[in-house]
Amino acid sequence: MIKVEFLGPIGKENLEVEVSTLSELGEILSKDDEISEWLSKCAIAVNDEIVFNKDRELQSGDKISLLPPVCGG
Amino acid sequence: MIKVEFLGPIGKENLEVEVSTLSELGEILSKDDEISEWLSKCAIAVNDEIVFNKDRELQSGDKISLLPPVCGG
Amino acid sequence: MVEIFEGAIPVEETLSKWYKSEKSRNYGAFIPFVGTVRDEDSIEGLSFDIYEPILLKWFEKWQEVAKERGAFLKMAHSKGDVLLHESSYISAVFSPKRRVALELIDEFVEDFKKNAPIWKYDLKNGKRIYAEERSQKIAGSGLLK
Amino acid sequence: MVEIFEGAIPVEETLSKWYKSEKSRNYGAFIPFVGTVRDEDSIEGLSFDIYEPILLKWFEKWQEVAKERGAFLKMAHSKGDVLLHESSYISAVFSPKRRVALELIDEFVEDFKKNAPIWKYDLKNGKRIYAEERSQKIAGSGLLK
Repeated sequence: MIKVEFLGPIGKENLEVEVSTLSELGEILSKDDEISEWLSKCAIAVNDEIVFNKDRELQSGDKISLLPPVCGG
Repeated sequence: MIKVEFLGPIGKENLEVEVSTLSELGEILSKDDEISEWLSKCAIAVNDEIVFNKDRELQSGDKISLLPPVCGG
Repeated sequence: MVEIFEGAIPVEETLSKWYKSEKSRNYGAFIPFVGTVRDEDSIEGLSFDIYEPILLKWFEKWQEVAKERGAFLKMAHSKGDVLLHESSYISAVFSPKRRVALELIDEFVEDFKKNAPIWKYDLKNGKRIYAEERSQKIAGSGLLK
Repeated sequence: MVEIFEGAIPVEETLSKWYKSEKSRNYGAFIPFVGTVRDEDSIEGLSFDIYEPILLKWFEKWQEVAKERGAFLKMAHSKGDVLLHESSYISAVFSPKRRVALELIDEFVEDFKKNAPIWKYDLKNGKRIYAEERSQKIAGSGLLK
């Protein structure tokens, strides 16, 4: 089971899903109307490390975070 | 009468001289062994404004300052 | 070290504490950057969310960059609401050398704006509105689109 | 405004005073640069001479530059002796905009080092030795050579 969390302004409860790659997760999230619009704007972290490869394999217990556009300061 | 002051590390008492241009002042100061070595390193101010023209005319009461290399901070 | 405050940062105390803590460590230059909430666009203040795990990792990477240059960084940020003319952000560099300090504070603050996982909201008419038009996509955004 | 102190600058009080005085004037960014005497070359401290009339004119020119960019400068410097780990110099920029503040503090501090009429001496074995090898000729030097 993979845990997915939506940070900052996305305002959606955490999900738990069964997927084995980020690509598969992307397919699932793109079908969710609340989330699909955020996908093009969000960076993705796996276990709190931002990742750049969509084919990355996931393991049960991994935590995925969606990080929308930031503005600290 | 022109007043000449030597700032910072030069460590020389003020002078009063009769000159009508900065060039003339330069000739006088270059004959002073204590001062001549400083001339190539010093900027010159007339009445507290740094000047860049050696032919500038001086008027009685003007104050000339010699500013050696600086290091604030 | 990242200090997170609920609400506004106590700026005077924080600057004093940081100055005192590094004063005898032979850094010749100390440059803090203090960010204060401006009265503009009829806002009542700003509000912030922070995702601390990634903020700390981002900060530790910069601390390594600083260390390679002989320098040292500190940072404080608010979460929750910060009202007009209160301060929400301080970062600071300590360095033996002036040039290193001036370059590092610039690079660090600019990368902070681009990549630190902090989200800003305008407080307007009692509502908390995501400041999307002032926000920037983090490097790597759009991976799942 | 240039504040001249006999001996070390009270850094915490000065930063607090400056922050408080500008806090409600809607500057979003405040960047002080604090210079502290390093323990190096077996010195006991540094000592400074200042020629105030030209320092004030130099500062006022920079204040005009800052004003054209919507920003504002403050500065404090020591004269006389400043011992190890004490601070002799603070300059600060206040600006509505981050980029203006980061660029201006850099330009201002660099020009300060090149052109502000301040002379530095090492305190060594109780003597005051002109730090000539670290000093820079002011623009226009050599006019009378």
